[in-house]
Amino acid sequence: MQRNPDIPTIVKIEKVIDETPTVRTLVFSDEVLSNVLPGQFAMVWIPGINELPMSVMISREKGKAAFTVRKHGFASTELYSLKVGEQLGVRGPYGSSFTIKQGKILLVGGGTGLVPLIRLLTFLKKTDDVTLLIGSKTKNEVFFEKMANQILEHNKHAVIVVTEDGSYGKTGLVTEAMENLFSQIKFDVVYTCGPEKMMHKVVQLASSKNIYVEASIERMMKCGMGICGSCCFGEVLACRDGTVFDGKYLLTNKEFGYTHRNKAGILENY
Amino acid sequence: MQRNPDIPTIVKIEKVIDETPTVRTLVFSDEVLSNVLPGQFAMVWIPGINELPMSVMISREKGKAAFTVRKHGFASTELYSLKVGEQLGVRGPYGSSFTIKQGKILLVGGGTGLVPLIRLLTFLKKTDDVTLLIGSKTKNEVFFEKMANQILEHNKHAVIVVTEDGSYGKTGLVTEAMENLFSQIKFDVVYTCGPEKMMHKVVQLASSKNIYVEASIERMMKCGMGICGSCCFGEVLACRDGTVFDGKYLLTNKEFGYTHRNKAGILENY
Amino acid sequence: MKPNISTEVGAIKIERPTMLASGILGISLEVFDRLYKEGAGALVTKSLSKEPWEGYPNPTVVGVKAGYLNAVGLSNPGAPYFAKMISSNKTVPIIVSLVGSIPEDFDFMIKQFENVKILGYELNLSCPHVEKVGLEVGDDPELVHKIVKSVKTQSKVPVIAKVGLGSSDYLETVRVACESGVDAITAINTIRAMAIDVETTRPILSHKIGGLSGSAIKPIAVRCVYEISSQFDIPIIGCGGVSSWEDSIEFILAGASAVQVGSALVDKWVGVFSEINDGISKYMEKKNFSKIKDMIGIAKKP
Amino acid sequence: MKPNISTEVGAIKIERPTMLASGILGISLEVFDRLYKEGAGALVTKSLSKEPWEGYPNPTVVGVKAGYLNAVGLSNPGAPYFAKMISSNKTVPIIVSLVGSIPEDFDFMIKQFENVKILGYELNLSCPHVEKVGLEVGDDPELVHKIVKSVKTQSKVPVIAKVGLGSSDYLETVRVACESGVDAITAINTIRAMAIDVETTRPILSHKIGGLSGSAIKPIAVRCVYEISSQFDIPIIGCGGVSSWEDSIEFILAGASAVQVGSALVDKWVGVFSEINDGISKYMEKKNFSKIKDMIGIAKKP
Ligand SMILES: Cc1cc2nc3c(=O)[nH]c(=O)nc-3n(C[C@H](O)[C@H](O)[C@H](O)COP(=O)(O)OP(=O)(O)OC[C@H]3O[C@@H](n4cnc5c(N)ncnc54)[C@H](O)[C@@H]3O)c2cc1C
Ligand SMILES: Cc1cc2nc3c(=O)[nH]c(=O)nc-3n(C[C@H](O)[C@H](O)[C@H](O)COP(=O)(O)OP(=O)(O)OC[C@H]3O[C@@H](n4cnc5c(N)ncnc54)[C@H](O)[C@@H]3O)c2cc1C
Ligand SMILES: Cc1cc2nc3c(=O)[nH]c(=O)nc-3n(C[C@H](O)[C@H](O)[C@H](O)COP(=O)(O)O)c2cc1C
Ligand SMILES: Cc1cc2nc3c(=O)[nH]c(=O)nc-3n(C[C@H](O)[C@H](O)[C@H](O)COP(=O)(O)O)c2cc1C
Ligand code: FES
Ligand code: FES
Repeated sequence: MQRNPDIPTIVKIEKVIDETPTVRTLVFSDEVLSNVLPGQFAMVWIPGINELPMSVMISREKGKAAFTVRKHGFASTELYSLKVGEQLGVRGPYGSSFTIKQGKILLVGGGTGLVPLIRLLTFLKKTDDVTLLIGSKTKNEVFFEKMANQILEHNKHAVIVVTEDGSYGKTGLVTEAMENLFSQIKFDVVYTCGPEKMMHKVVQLASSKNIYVEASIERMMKCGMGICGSCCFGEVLACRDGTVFDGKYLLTNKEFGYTHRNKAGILENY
Repeated sequence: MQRNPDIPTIVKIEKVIDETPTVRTLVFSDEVLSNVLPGQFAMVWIPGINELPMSVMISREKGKAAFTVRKHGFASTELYSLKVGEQLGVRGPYGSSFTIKQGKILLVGGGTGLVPLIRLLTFLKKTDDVTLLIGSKTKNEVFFEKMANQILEHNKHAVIVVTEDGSYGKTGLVTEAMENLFSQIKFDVVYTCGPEKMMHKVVQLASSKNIYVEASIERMMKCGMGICGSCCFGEVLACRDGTVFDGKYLLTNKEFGYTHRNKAGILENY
Repeated sequence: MKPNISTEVGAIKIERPTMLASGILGISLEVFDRLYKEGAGALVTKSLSKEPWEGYPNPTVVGVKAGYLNAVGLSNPGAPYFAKMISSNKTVPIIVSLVGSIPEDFDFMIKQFENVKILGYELNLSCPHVEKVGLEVGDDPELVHKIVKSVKTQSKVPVIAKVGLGSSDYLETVRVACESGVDAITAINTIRAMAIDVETTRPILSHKIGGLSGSAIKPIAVRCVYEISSQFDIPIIGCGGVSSWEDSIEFILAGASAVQVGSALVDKWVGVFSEINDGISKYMEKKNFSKIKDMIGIAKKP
Repeated sequence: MKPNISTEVGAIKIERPTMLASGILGISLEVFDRLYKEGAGALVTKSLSKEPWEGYPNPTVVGVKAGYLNAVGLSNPGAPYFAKMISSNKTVPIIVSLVGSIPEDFDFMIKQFENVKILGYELNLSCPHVEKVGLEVGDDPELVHKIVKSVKTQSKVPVIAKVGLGSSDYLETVRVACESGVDAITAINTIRAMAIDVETTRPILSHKIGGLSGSAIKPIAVRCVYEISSQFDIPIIGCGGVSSWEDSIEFILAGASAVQVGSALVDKWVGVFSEINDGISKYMEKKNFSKIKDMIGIAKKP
């Protein structure tokens, strides 16, 4: 019997990896989620607590998948605090995925926005020339740098970390580093995921140079399957029409970079 | 989308064939029913009237099926009286089918019990030696003789009609003719469908000679799918475990040949 | 140690928690015996009336997208005939379902079974498609009170009330039945529903409106079991859309002591009982539950 | 000649008989505009309350075998905010769904929309999972009377009452609503239901009990439309499990003047409206119906 993607499947946490003092990766076995496309997400039920949308993180082991979660408010902190052997419900995968292009590729990620980008790396061709920009406030919030280098070891590639306080890698905003790169390299495509203000800037920069760009959008999500309306983003629904949109569309969406809806559906500024 | 066999599919009667003054064949297009196994039946909805179990008759045209109905009580008379262009609902196919065997084959049919046997003929091998006994009260109630001969034209075969009043073919009961044949030919298998008293005798005769025999049983049917219980026949359900049973089983069923249940579920004698 | 899947519905003790639902194949002792051997823990008969009923003309049972519709019209051979038919029973755990309009109907029927070996009675207060019986009784608290009181006085075996969603609050029916002394509740019966064929523009069932069963109603039935078990201290038999061991466990976690299986026979036929029983057993083993009782209602924990 | 698929629900005239059901994507004017262009004949908003509501914590929507369960908890931005948000509307046929506990709640909300272009109001008397509103109102005939009377006095546009299966006779709610002057009935809302996860032994929805929608409830919804149209002379909007043109025709034959589509968006997304409209049009052509009206309720012929 094929599994109904809208009914939670219970998985057991098999491994917990500390990425930074506030970010952990929870690994579990699940054939379906291990094979999702880059950009797709799951609705993750922490039984008795809440359910959150989470990008599906890769695991290097076959048949396994993971979530990489930053402890933040109540639900994400509960998720972050789960131990090996504890259960999660997962439904999905939901959402669209990044379009796989070839050539000189730039990925710009911040925080847990790196999750879909890391998965995307595993879909790239060995002939691609790949640059990954990792943005972070400070050194001890940096993660996935080593993993990205490993995935790209057979590619021409660069993994560049940018910290706002200069405690590691380059100094400044990731978007500043991106502008610098643009003056040196002509990229064929840009992918981004992270804070919306950052993505907005990335999309503007790429578009201004006529480079094809895609971003994965976050909105309040309840159903994940396109009926509740909570993830509404202009005339599109982030969970269903997205989460990945191309820059051309995004620049026509007047919410992009500015506003999102809260749990009651009221627009709030970023 | 695959069709749900338990929801009526509406078909339109395309041809009406008078077989005898009281028996007609109604032909319609239906891919599913055109391909059923011999012995399988459909629940036939005469909209606004009733729904009756009917063996699925063959049509010589591809993608078509038929019902051959004898006008009897209210519902069957309404079915019999339908005209070209009128609609029927069909659900199914339901039930088991005759087991296709090879060799010297005897089929013994009476009345509309011939319907599954005619379909069975189309499943036999060209190398089979086939004898079909058609029992009838009188000459003008005989039907399917010509069709049977046509289907069997490339086989070694005999189609023998037996009328009780001797107005056509041999005279007497079909079971008497069968006894005669038994003294001349050693059959490998016997198939029968018709009045239960007749089938009972056929099964007894064949079993006494250790010949494998199968019969298709009729009982009051409401659901056709094995839940309502109205077709209960000893510990089996005619619609689901049958309608085809082998002689060995049938002779252990104490209802066989003697009793059946009415619409309220009360046992009545044949 | 193998988990023990026997269960108790009040005073009714059965070896396995899966029963045959009323109206499903429940017409002969031979079929009951077969289903018992196939793994059913108990067999509920078709709902019996004082006199034989032919039921409605066909179509009486048809499929819908997510289940089945039926308006069989409670066809049954009548209690006297049926009692005689099963009078030779020694081993099969039979629960006799009864349907009627007034206490006297039930009294008469119970007399017929006085010397017949049965586990208990199930009062059908919930058939949604026959007038003056079933839901029309269940929707009338006073009548429910009178019938249950009277049946409890007459009957030497436990009495179960089968409820469904009618035009009044079914929890009120449960309350009255409990206060009147009923030993257990079966929840739920089919839900009033219909299907119209668009080609012929006609309702498909001859009775037009029938009852919906199967997967479609399972979440509603689970809710009812959960609500009853949250509000009353009475054993419950879950019914409605059970087709797997997961479904059965779901009902048990919601508060049921046993389940009944009906429509699932269409897909899984008589093997459904042992399939469910095996699944329950494996689940209990894995989860370290040693008996059914340990699971009943635990989804209610906060 | 192409058949005409425009329809009238009392005084509400729409170009196409397929509406978006309340609570489904109904949160922004841009989405409404898109769905209107995709073929929806009208858009019903999320049920709005006086003040913004966050709704329940997740999980609020999950699948079940034959449909969906939700206990979103009527999350909505509140009537004042929403009225402002759609105040620029000129072309989109919007029906505003309102939810509240007392007539004054509704009066307040209606004031907010006084200068906004809308087709009508739909009173949610049937949400099955929030206390003091929805079904708890619908199950109280006196309150229904007061609310409908008051809303009808205030409103300049037609008023629809949306009913569902609660703990009283929904036909009584319909009767009271009709007598109180309502212009149309939407039937039905989701049905109280739940799902329990057997691995964690917990109810899945954070609110535990939610409402069942989708294919599972269609035969029940068709029955309700059939019953209402058999007993009352009031325009009806059919809702519950509509996912194809056949489903829509089924509701129309049962007595509906239009249908609402909700859960089917999961499988068919925004293309569902034009798919249904085209199917209805082809059906009418084949069957020689020139307008929707000619089909309404004809399954009731004897
Ligand atoms: C498609 C998608 C993928 C995501 N992937 C990841 C990931 O891989 N790793 C990760 O750590 N986080 C991810 N998030 C964010 C995550 O879902 C939560 O928003 C975040 O963890 C904050 O949760 P909280 O419990 O701390 O929120 P709270 O403290 O309760 O609220 C803080 C804010 O979090 C956001 N939030 C809360 N609940 C939701 C919800 N149901 N849907 C969307 N936003 C919500 C809201 O903006 C809210 O105002 C993703 C979000 C989306 C939409
Ligand atoms: C599997 C099966 C295949 C059949 N195939 C054919 C066929 O190919 N051609 C044909 O003419 N007839 C066939 N019949 C018989 C047919 O279904 C009717 O029983 C018969 O036509 C009499 O119907 P009626 O309306 O005249 O019955 P009525 O006059 O109403 O009743 C007469 C008797 O017919 C029988 N009957 C009525 N309704 C049913 C029912 N729903 N199920 C079973 N028996 C019923 C009962 O014995 C009843 O007492 C088949 C029956 C079964 C069970
Ligand atoms: C064909 C059929 C006949 C039924 N007859 C009865 C009956 O006589 N008495 C009764 O209490 N319930 C009757 N029911 C209801 C079932 O016992 C059961 O409550 C319902 O079908 C839900 O369970 P299910 O989803 O497992 O089928 C009948 C159901 C069906 C499908
Ligand atoms: C996620 C979700 C939210 C809903 N919110 C509302 C609501 O706010 N108001 C309302 O009247 N109905 C609400 N409903 C009920 C629908 O409008 C509709 O009546 C029900 O879903 C049945 O239709 P369907 O089977 O087409 O989904 C909601 C349904 C769902 C699935
Ligand atoms: S999360 Fe419900 S529509 Fe996107
Ligand atoms: S006809 Fe219903 S069980 Fe056979």
